[in-house]
Amino acid sequence: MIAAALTTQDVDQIFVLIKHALLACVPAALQPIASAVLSIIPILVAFPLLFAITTVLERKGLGRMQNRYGPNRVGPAGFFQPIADGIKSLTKEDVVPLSADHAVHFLAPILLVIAAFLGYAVLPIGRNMVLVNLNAGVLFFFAVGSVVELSVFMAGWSSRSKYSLLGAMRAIAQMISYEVPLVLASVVVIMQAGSLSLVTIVESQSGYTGIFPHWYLFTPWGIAGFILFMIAATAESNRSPFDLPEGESEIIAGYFIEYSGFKFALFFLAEYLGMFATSSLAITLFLGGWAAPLSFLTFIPSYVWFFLKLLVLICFFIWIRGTLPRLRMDQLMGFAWKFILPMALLNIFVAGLWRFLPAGPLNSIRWLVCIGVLAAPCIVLSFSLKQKKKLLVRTYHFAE
Amino acid sequence: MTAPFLILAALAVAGTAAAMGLRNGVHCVLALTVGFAALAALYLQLGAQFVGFTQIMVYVGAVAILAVFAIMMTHHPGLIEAPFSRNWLWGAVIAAAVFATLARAISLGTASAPSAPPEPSATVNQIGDALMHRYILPLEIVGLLLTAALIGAVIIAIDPKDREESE
Amino acid sequence: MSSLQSYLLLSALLFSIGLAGALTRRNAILVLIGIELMLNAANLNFIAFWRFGPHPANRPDALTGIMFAIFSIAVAAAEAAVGLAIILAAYRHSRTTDLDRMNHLKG
Amino acid sequence: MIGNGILKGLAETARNFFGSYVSKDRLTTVQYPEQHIPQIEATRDFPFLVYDGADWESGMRCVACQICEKECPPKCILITKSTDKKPDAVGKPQFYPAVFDIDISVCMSCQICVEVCPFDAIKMDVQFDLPTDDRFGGLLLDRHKLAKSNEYYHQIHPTEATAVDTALAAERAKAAAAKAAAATPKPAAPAAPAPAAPKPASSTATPAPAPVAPMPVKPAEPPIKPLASESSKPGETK
Repeated sequence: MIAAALTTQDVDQIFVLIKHALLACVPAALQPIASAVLSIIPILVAFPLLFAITTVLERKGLGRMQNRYGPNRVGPAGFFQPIADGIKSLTKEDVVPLSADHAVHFLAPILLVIAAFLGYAVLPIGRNMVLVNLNAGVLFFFAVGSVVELSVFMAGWSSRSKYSLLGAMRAIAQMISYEVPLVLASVVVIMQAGSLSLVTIVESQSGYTGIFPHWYLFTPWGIAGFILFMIAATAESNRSPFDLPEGESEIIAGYFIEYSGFKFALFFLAEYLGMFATSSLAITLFLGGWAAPLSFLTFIPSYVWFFLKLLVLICFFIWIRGTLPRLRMDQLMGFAWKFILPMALLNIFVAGLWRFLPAGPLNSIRWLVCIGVLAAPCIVLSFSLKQKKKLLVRTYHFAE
Repeated sequence: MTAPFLILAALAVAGTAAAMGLRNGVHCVLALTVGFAALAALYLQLGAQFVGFTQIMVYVGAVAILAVFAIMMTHHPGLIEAPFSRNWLWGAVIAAAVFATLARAISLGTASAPSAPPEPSATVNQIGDALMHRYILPLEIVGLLLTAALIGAVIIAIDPKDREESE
Repeated sequence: MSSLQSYLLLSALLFSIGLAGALTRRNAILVLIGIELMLNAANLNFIAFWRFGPHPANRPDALTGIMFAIFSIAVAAAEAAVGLAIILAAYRHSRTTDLDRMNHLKG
Repeated sequence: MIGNGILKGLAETARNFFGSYVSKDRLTTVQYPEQHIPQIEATRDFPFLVYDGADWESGMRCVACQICEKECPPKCILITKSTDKKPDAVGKPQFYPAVFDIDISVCMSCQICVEVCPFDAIKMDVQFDLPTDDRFGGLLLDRHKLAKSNEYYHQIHPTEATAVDTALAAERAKAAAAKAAAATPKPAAPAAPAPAAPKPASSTATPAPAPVAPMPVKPAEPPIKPLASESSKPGETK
């Protein structure tokens, strides 16, 4: 009976309603604190849970791509593997190198995880489901992201190990290089929406023409910005093919090599949380946030759409990881500064052009102009950056 | 004088004092980031969101990292340096005198200030509008300055040997 | 003590700490950091005055305090970059960042 | 076209991913504890001692000559020569190993012991999953654990075992013929059939009455030397 009485709107807002109902039971003096706790706990539960699911999905998916089964021993089809991993990392000995800088070594993973969680404060997970609707939400997100670099440095430096220091150097160089295009790629959306608040950005994309939504992805600058953003996000979250900071074949695990047990697990958690956060930001900026992809699908709750989109992006990350080999350091830097950065700047120009070109009957011309302005330099750049060095046939003098 | 202000002020003072007092250069910078973060929180406390987040982004994300890299690149493992200058006492005396003067000036000069006027609004939209209209010239000049500083820093910091090789 | 005064006092304290560091430290990088700290103390002044100072609504210069802080942060960033580059170049020349030992110009 | 290679790679991995649910050929993993890859005949990992007949102690071919112990590069073999003699497969009194230990945590599976053994007494096994929770004693195999029957050898390395048996039988027949020619005519016990496992056993089991230890040249020397070379191993100090 109760289920029948619930309208789709109630289902959409069910978490908000539950929170309000719970808040009503708390004395008024404690309500601000209770409200904060009630908002934070779902994030602290949902995203680590997603991390657990992602690890098993990733390992199984990568396995299938490489013609093998993934983990398939623990539980049905191996889906309890993250529980086993969690128990293992919790019960493992916590080894701290003798020469390590103990205080910094201890603080680094904690700071990293805190920074990774802070980013979720401004992400709207569903309709009316955002922790704080900050006026400068996007700026907050990137400001918190820059703390990650510092904690990576702390981890790498305090371990007093050459591998961790090299890994930290690589990670910081890469993160700083790709933070610039990441911000520039999101600037186009800020220009169009006229706000730094992520809630406003989602609302500005929530309309529909016919059955199709008004996502920023469906504009020439939007699609270019999305691609640039995703490339930069892959590098920012140290995912393959930009996983040089932890390149196993060269520096074993990078900046967190001297960590073990639970602290090591914290690094992994923070890395995946960072990936989810940047993916969520991409969803919010370009893919309409929690909005349904087609107008007749709006009866499905908004948070479901958000997590579905997030899962799709995660699967895409896994797919990319299973496909592409790791880049070299100079290729990585060259790609950031010589290709991604100019294209992101050009994209800002195109977004301005789109704004001032007339819509209406000349819409197709507007599309053509924008695509032309984007595509021509893209092709020129990519051909001019192509390595022209011919590889010689390698001969072996002593093998014969 | 509210509790958040006191906590943040204590953090800022402790962080910066540690940054100026510790022996290990990297520890100094890490302590400094604590001070900068506390300052950013103070800006937020004052209602200047944009400046607070910019502070974190620029100082914690960029300046601290730069300083740390510079310290590591100029570090001599064998060299044990005294952290403070020979005539450190003079410096401390001068700083204390400056603080005394400033504190006296503040206590005399701003006694009549209103204790809590209504909070002025500074949304990102307003700041953007102001930057694009009233402050457009300073904005352009700062842009030019930053570009010049970027190129200049690269040219100064590049190793002369590398420069010869690339030419 | 009013709120403005407490912020200004904090700012003066930070400025003095930065000054003490800049005057007493031997490592050039830490001296530069002390100068950054003094700039930050000045920023705190701007923001405090913007918040507590008298400002009638809708005046065009209502945002001057914020603007000054933003530009000051940008200038400080540029200063840090160039300053650290100069220190690196000096280090490459004299193999030290100890300011007491960079005394080749002394007669 | 730029990005063509990336698209091709993505298509390949996608085909692998979805194909793995359709065709079993794409999943090449062997689920190890339950499934095993069929071993090729030349598989080898750790040595074992061959014995003829049913009883491992009396049928052991090893005569404690200690060549393998000396040749072993990582020095993982420890042999203590017996003080008495026992009749071997053909009834000739021989020394036997009172102690024959192989530390397989040290063994590097080089097969040199097999190459140098003049009696075809030590051969390579195929048993590779030897996990144990006792890291000191568990990987130190004594002569009882090492002893495997000739039938087992036939099972794991059929071709090689047949060749060895033929050679052994020929040698024994020759020795018997020489003996017969030299001494009084006496029917040779092993008439050399090719697989030649059960017959020598029956002939060796009976003439057990110990030929009252003649105690040859150097009695007390052997146990000391190997101990000196192997005393650093934790497994053997106890």
